Amino acid sequence: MTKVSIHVTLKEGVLDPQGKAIENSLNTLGYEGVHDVRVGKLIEMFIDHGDVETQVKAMCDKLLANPVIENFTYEIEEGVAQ
Amino acid sequence: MTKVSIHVTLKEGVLDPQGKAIENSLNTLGYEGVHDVRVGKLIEMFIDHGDVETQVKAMCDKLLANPVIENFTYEIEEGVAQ
Amino acid sequence: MKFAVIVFPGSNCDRDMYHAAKDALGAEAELVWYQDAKLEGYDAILIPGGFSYGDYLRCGAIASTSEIVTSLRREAEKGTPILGVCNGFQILVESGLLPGALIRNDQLKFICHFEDLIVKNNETLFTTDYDKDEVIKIPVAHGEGNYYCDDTTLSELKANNQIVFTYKNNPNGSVSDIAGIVNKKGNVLGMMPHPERAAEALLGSDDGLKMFTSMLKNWRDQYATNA
Amino acid sequence: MQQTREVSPEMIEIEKHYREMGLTDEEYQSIKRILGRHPNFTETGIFSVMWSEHCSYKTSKPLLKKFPTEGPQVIQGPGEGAGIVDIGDNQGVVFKIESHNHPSAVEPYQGAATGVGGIIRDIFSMGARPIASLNSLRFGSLNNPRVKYLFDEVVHGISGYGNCVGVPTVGGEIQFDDSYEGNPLVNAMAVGLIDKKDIQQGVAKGLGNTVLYVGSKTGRDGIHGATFASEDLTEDSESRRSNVQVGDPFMEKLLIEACLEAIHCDALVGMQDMGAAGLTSSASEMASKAGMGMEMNLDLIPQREQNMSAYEMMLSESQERMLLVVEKGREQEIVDIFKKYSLEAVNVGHVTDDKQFRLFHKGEVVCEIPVDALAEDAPVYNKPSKVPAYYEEFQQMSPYAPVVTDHQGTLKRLLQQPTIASKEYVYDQYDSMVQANTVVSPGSDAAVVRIRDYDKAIAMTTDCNSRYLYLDPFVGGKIAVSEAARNIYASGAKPLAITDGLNFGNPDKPENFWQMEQAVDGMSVACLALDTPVISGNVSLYNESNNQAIFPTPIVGMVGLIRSTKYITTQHMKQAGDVILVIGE
Ligand SMILES: Nc1ncnc2c1ncn2[C@@H]1O[C@H](COP(=O)(O)OP(=O)(O)O)[C@@H](O)[C@H]1O
Repeated sequence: MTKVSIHVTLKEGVLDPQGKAIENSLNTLGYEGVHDVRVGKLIEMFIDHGDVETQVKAMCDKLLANPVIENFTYEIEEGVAQ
Repeated sequence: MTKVSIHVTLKEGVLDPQGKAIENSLNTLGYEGVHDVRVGKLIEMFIDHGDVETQVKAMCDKLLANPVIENFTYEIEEGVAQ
Repeated sequence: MKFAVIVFPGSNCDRDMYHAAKDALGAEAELVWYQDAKLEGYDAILIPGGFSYGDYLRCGAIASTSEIVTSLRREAEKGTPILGVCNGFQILVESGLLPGALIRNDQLKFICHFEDLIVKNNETLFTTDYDKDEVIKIPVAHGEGNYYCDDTTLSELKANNQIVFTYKNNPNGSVSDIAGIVNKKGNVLGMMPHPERAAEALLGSDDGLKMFTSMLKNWRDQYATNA
Repeated sequence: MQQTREVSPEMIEIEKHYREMGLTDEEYQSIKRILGRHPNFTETGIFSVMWSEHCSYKTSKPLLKKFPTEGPQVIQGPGEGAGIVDIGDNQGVVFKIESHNHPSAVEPYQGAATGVGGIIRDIFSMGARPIASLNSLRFGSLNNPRVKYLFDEVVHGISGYGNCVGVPTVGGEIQFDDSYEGNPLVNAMAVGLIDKKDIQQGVAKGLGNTVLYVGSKTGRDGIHGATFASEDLTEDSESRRSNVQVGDPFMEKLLIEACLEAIHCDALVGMQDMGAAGLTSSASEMASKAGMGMEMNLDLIPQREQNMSAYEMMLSESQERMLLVVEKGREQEIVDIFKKYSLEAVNVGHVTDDKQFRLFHKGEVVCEIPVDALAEDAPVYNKPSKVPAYYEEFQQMSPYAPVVTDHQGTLKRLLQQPTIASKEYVYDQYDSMVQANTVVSPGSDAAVVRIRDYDKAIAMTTDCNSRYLYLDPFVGGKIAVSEAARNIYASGAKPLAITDGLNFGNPDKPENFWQMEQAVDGMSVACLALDTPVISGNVSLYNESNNQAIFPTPIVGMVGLIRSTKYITTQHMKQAGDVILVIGE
């Protein structure tokens, strides 16, 4: 079984209101050195068969990331027990 | 400058309706080998000063993760240019 | 005139759309379940608001991968008028039928109240019954209605007069106060505010009804020309 | 995987493990008498939840009997999932309120969200389309950061769930007071519309009929709290997992549509949602109500986690699940309806005529209990009551009349009180207009929703000023009902009936029980006077933190009928120069 972790992040230039809000809260809580907070998604899954990399790329293109606003990267770990 | 990437994931046993909906959709799109999809958050930030690890742990405990239903892990990369 | 209202799993303004077309306008309307995938034979297609697939992943993303969107594309090319409201707008941008994206409201909250919209383009199939720059009262109800597009797209939208509605007081952070846009061809309109909730004075405003009357009138005109 | 360690039947008695499940020594002994043997682990758990206050109303039953529950307008009084009143034209409105206090104190977003989901299921399981929801919230002081977090997340939870399922949230109320600091209150009310002919009952009638399970899979959600003997493999696994119930409003929306389609298929015999005590209460209540028994094979229950025990499945509070009883041989008709919505309807058992509640798991009988013992034979307690010292003290005081010199300043200060200030911040986050029937949205006295295709509308409100109830629960109870009625009248409606959410402290303290008695008496007097019988309600006791009870908070949810939409009235000033009249003393 193969475990896949996909990181979906907002493109540079796209406003990230959630990241901004978290940054403000952290600054208020006293973490003043924190900046450029960005929030993305981490999508984890298991894939049983087939060419994993090809599938992952296609899934990201078709559904998991929106190319207008998002980028994606992924990590594949072969032979992971669930 | 230090770059920090925080992964916030749902604890085991907690229902992940979003993961389930994505899984169904991927299966329908023909990716039948995909299962156990779970969705978490990826929070990226830069920290300028102080003991980064101590700060990151405290921020996660206080704000970034909800200890009742979420776990967190983090990666710290020193000296990253933004 | 016969309207189709597409119903996705999780759509929740489908009946509201249906009643606006049928009761408030007095036209024919049918609810079309997304698996029934056939969209031929309708004079206009309405994609209602709601939370298709729970708005999971991204609003409208999962719905935009369904079979019926293929038929929708075909109808869009044919020139059939297509109106997507709220989640319907999100589905249209996710499927690429309209440019840009809809992201979280800048204040990170769901908002529900009446807003003043300005009719920027009253020459579309959907807006001829309005005056140019007319201010109309239509409710919004969304958590992710913050319209985003890059600068190139924005200049194109402006150059082609594709911005149909703007907010008088931008409630969600949308670029250039955009509340609704139309495709280049002019037959696919997406907007966040809900005209179907403003189709009867009893509910606080009937300013939305003119969108439906415009569609009807333009259909009749076209019918007369073709006949 | 975490699994529940199961103690042998004898050890449950010897080591008194039943106590940790919430059963008293006497209750345990009567269970032994009913069964004529030691109950096993699963059976003890099943009794403990069915005989809990939440399911059996064992302490509040004697009080609830005092409420007036009848009237020509009442179609369905207390007892079913929700009550129903007549609004003419062969239509009824269905409504009920439900508390989700403790889950919301632990995980406010999910606690509030699942509270909304639960009460909406009560409505559509009666066969009604949910047309509105309201809520009633109590928090400590907003100056406390934890309280602020609870408040924000509860509101997000209500909007996150309610907006997604497409039921407009049209009203509610919020009060801030220190007495709720450690124990916030989250009560949700839902209102549905039904054609009388479509009214469903949660009954398992007909020998041999099939029991179908529909909706989300069963996980270990919500059991941990009740479980004493859960043995975790390691500390690490404990911190890695959670038993909090998470709501899936998308699933709920599909269930609403599928269930409302299924009621038009006459193969459907009965339907009930799995609320508190999930499978246990829905299955046993449906069988008991029909005078029948039920057998289920737990191996067939759709499970989300591995190695679930019978005990865990029966006590799970996983959300968005329904139990249906269907005519034998016609299962496919119902299965097909659910399939359209990508929902699985699974055959998990059948109706028997031996009045036993019998469960199989891995080839063994894991439970065999006379079904009436669960649903009807729960003990009833008449708790002692005592007038609290504070009350007697207050009664000695002479009335205080404030002297106001700076009227404008006083008014400003009053309006700054969070309890009195505008709640727009809250209700702007709720979709109050979906379904396109909302005539009066939040911000006026009562919310008004028109009934499509008829020239009529219904008005609804939730009210309770718990400070009055603390000072004098009898008078305060009358005031709560009267305030609700005034809000209804002021909207142009005639009040029809109420649902009540009784939130109190620990009833084992005689002073708290006295508050309950008095409040119920006061409310009953007002209900009789205003002809608004109680048609449904909910009881939430043990609302305490640091041994300090909340103010007595019996929330009144009232619904009224507006005979024509032209009578709809709002509270806002209409135009300059209009005359202002004050009516009353
Ligand atoms: N939790 C809430 N959810 C929705 N609406 C609310 C909530 N709290 C207050 N409201 C709305 O705000 C308005 C004013 O509420 P409230 O301050 O309780 O007024 P009143 O004292 O007149 O009942 C009402 O329309 C009420 O429905």
